Amino acid sequence: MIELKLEKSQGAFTLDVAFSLPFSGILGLMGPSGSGKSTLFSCLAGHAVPDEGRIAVRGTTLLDTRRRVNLRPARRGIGIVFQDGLLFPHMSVRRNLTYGARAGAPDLLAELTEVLELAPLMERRPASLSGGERQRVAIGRALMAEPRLLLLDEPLSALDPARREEVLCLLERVHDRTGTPMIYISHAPEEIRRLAQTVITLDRGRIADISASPAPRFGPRGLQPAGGRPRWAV
Amino acid sequence: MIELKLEKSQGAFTLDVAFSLPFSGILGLMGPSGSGKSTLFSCLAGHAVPDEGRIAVRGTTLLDTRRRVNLRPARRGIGIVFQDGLLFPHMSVRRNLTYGARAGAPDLLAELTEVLELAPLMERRPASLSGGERQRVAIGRALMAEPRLLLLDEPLSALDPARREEVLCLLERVHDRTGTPMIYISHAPEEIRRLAQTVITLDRGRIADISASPAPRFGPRGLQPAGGRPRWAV
Amino acid sequence: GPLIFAAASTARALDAAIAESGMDVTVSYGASGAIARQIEQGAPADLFLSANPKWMAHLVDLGLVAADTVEPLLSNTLVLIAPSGAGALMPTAVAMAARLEDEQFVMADFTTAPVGRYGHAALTSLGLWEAVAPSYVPTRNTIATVAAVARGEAALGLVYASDALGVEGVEVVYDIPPESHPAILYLVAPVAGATEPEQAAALLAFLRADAARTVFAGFGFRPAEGAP
Amino acid sequence: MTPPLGLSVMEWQALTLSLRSATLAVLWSLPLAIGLGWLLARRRFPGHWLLNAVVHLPLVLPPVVIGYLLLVLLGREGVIGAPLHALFGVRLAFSTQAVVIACAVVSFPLLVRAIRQSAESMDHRFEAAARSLGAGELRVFLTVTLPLMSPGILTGLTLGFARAVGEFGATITLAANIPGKTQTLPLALFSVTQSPGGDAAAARLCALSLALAGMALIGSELVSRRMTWEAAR
Amino acid sequence: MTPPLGLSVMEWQALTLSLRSATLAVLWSLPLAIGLGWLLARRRFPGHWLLNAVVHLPLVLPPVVIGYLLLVLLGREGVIGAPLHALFGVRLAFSTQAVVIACAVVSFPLLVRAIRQSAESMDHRFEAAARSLGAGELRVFLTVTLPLMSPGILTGLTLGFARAVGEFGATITLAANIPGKTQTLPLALFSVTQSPGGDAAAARLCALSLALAGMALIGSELVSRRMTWEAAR
Ligand SMILES: Nc1ncnc2c1ncn2[C@@H]1O[C@H](COP(=O)(O)OP(=O)(O)OP(=O)(O)O)[C@@H](O)[C@H]1O
Ligand SMILES: Nc1ncnc2c1ncn2[C@@H]1O[C@H](COP(=O)(O)OP(=O)(O)OP(=O)(O)O)[C@@H](O)[C@H]1O
Ligand code: MOO
Ligand SMILES: [Mg+2]
Ligand SMILES: [Mg+2]
Repeated sequence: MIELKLEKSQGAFTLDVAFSLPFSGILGLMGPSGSGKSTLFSCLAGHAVPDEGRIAVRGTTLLDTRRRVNLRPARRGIGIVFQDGLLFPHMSVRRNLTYGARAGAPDLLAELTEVLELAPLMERRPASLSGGERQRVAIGRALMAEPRLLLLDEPLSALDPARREEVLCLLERVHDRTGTPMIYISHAPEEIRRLAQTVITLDRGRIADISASPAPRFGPRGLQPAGGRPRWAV
Repeated sequence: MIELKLEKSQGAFTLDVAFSLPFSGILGLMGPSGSGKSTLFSCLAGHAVPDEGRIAVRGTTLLDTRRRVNLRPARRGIGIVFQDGLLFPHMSVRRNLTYGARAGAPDLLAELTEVLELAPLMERRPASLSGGERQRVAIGRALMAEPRLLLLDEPLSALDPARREEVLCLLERVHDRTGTPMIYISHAPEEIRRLAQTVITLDRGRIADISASPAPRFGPRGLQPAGGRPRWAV
Repeated sequence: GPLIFAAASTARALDAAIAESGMDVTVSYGASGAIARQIEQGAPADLFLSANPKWMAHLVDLGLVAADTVEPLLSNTLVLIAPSGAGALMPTAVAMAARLEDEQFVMADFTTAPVGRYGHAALTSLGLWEAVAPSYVPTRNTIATVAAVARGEAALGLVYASDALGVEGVEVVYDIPPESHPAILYLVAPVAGATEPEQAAALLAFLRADAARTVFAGFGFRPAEGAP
Repeated sequence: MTPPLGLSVMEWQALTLSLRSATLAVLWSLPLAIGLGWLLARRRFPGHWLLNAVVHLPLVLPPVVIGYLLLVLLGREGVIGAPLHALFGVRLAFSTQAVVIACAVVSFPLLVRAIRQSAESMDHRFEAAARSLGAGELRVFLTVTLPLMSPGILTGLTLGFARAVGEFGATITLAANIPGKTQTLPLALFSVTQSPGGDAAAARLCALSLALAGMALIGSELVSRRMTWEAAR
Repeated sequence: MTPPLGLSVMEWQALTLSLRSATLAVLWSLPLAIGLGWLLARRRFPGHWLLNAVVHLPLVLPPVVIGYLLLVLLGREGVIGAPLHALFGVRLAFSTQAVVIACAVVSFPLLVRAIRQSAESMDHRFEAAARSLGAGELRVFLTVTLPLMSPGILTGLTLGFARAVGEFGATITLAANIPGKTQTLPLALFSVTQSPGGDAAAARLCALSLALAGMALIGSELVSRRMTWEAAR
């Protein structure tokens, strides 16, 4: 189970979401630009503190503003692939990859190196990588830490279609092998459809839809929710 | 006419391209991650200097390493939407937008504000914008400068489908109205197909294909060029 | 060897005298006030040589120096100096004022430095102070005074005779009569709690002796009046 | 007119002179410091190491030595002082301007270093972006480079001001200790400590120095907090 | 044994003492400076402005005053000196350690400021990324925060070292001018300038100071060029 109930205001924007879903599989997260997807990730990972709320994953309470529980990010075991990579600029690609590695996982490094085609980049510094190369390393780095839950913020947007396909396969394989649950932000309905068992659609800080496949393409002004809290709200 | 012949080495990577195409319309630029697309843009915009080469746009020589011509970036009139936005962090969105504006173009600001839905963001600082919001501002900023040639490096990858559609329309409209030639990098063949009249496909620093529509999906190891210089090379 | 804390103005002469003695001695030079305060804070000095009786009295008050061990070692005189080639000076108010027109007179600050106080007293009793006062620039010490004159910043300066001796760029234009100011005495005394009192006493004996006096005289110092 | 705050005339004069000199010192040297900081950070050229060493010179040499060297340079017969005097009748040594010069020279390396550091840590692709929008070099510098360096400039100004307030050795050597004309707070402090028993006056002058620098520090903190874009970046 | 380079014994002793003291001074104060620089940059707490002011204190007060205050603190009857002496028989004032202390205190604000500036300009989302990879606070600090601050640390060390090499007023007050024991290059320089005609010796000592600091400057440039990731970011 992943239970989540959050309220957070940033300027004129307010994120106000609540859901309770099985903790397994891949959860897709969609929504127009600025609808609060990255903010939701920050709260989950512990980089931002909501004004009010509760997050529990598999029975462990990560955050409860009322009971003043707030697990440190390093303790949450939540991996995150950032929208802009955030590779450590002072480390080689190899050291970036192994930074969060658990002891005794050399196979994983070899496998990821191969699938993400990182071999020729291993000793380079992030500054000399192309946009797509950087993003591949960021994905590899997060996977190497074998997180309990992996958050991916548009991880494929800088990749070419061929690599995109490969990384999608890799994510599926990692998921099959380790069972690591993932939450996946993307603007591409076909990616979401391919990966996710459940899809949450956000709109202006609120949940507009939770269903088994992407909501119908949101219009220019975003989705108008159907009014009234849907039954799946916590 | 846009004539270009470049050679540039960065570490193990070498960019070696040459083409000569009509200076009008929208040129698509595709190719796997790390194939040299962004590097080509840097050379065009004058942010990087090739080891050897010549660039001429509409009869004006921007660069000629043999004749030691190297027009300053500010003189080239080449706008660029960067892969990671690069908004000025110390300016409001409004000041970012008007930074490169020509005198007497208030209509353009109004139009761009509307199409890119920037009105609520006008007085905010870039740090508080979401990934997609940032990219919209970056596009607006480049268009406001009414460049002679506009380079776009994956401008839509952080946008949701609805806005992506709108910005595509906007780019088409800007192109129709101003005739501004554009070179457009994207990994999405459907975008390229929609916008571009001509498509260049790069692979490992070389031109693999120039044609009227995207090259067949490049495989995991990239395209293998057919051997021998194609006839369109300069 | 013993450690002496000595007024900086004696450095050149004292170093030469010690070399003459052949003894193993370390000297720490500083402004009299600065080294007195250091002794007050427990600096491991064996001897204190002060250019300023006030600071010696301060240490006596604190019990760091026994009053009956203080003795005058050297004395000094005052001179007026000018940039080389400026020519002799008539010691009259008119002549001084004429030379200082649009020019500066440098002397160590008479509110803080002993040499300034002696100089102020002398010029006042000679009836010359009124003539120099409008042009007076107080310097930090005699070193700065000499430098200012040597560099032509000032037309006249007042320093100890020992400061002006053999300095390039300046010449003595007037020897100030010793009667015009209180005697300039360099007092010396052993410091309480000295670590090497015997050697310090031996050095002091040497400094009193003729061999050392000759050396001191060579640097413009005189034996203190009343010294044995 | 008696000075405010129960200060003596001497203390009040020293306070205002210190404030004025330290302010003028950092403001006058700021443009050069910005230029050099930027140059050292962003350009490699043959004399780079030498220029860098020269900039640090006033930090390495004891202030009294700097004061002496300045006297040699700016004095009436100095390389710079002589023509100045011959042409304009200006005499710098022992003047109020000499105080400003002494303060400026000793605080200069601190300004340059702080500015250089910020020029090094800024992402210069922002400048490339500005150029691609058609901005000329001057406009790029004024609207992008300079604002992005401003936290470093502020740090440099603060450090330099504080150092200038504490400056003693170069000032007393170049400008002498003239009450009301060149006697800054540290020089007044020196004067009162030259006789036994000036402790109370010394403590008051210390406190004044600290108050002056403290106000500058707090001011700079307030300004830097308004540069929110930096922290939020 | 005659000293190398044709130096006199006094000059050689002063040179080695200066090198040793300046090095020890910056290295000893480095951990505290890193801690304070980071704290001042990244945390807001009630006594922030006061801590900031205290850190800048040695910059604002004339070195002689700092030396005097240290003497009062560390002297035989001082608040810290008295118990030290009573318990361990240690006497700090007028010792070689006193030189290190004086150098450390005067260069401390420069270290802290440079480090603070780099802590302020770094993007702290890198630390968030490290945490999300499971790194504990200590590991984040050592492997991410510290390396990303290293250009600032290097600048701080360089500035601090240069300042320590030039330190005069606090040293002569706290440690006195004892040849072979506390006489650093600036103090030796002072001694030779105290008598007329010491110009050649003074020039040589100046040159030694500059050479010492110059080597540190060039060394730090070389190290900083190897931090290529910073420029290329
Ligand atoms: N300083 C450098 N040292 C070595 N290789 C470099 C350096 N800078 C860039 N490269 C390499 O140059 C190649 C081209 O990079 P470029 O950014 O142009 O790729 P791209 O086509 O834009 O890729 P993407 O779609 O991933 O953004 C990459 O393989 C990159 O690793
Ligand atoms: N400091 C702030 N002040 C005001 N508004 C803010 C601040 N930080 C974020 N916001 C707003 O919060 C909203 C949610 O941002 P978030 O980054 O979560 O969006 P997103 O769903 O990830 O969008 P995208 O797909 O464009 O990345 C945006 O509208 C953004 O403008
Ligand atoms: O020797 Mo003194 O105390 O500097 O006049
Ligand atoms: Mg986002
Ligand atoms: Mg790219």
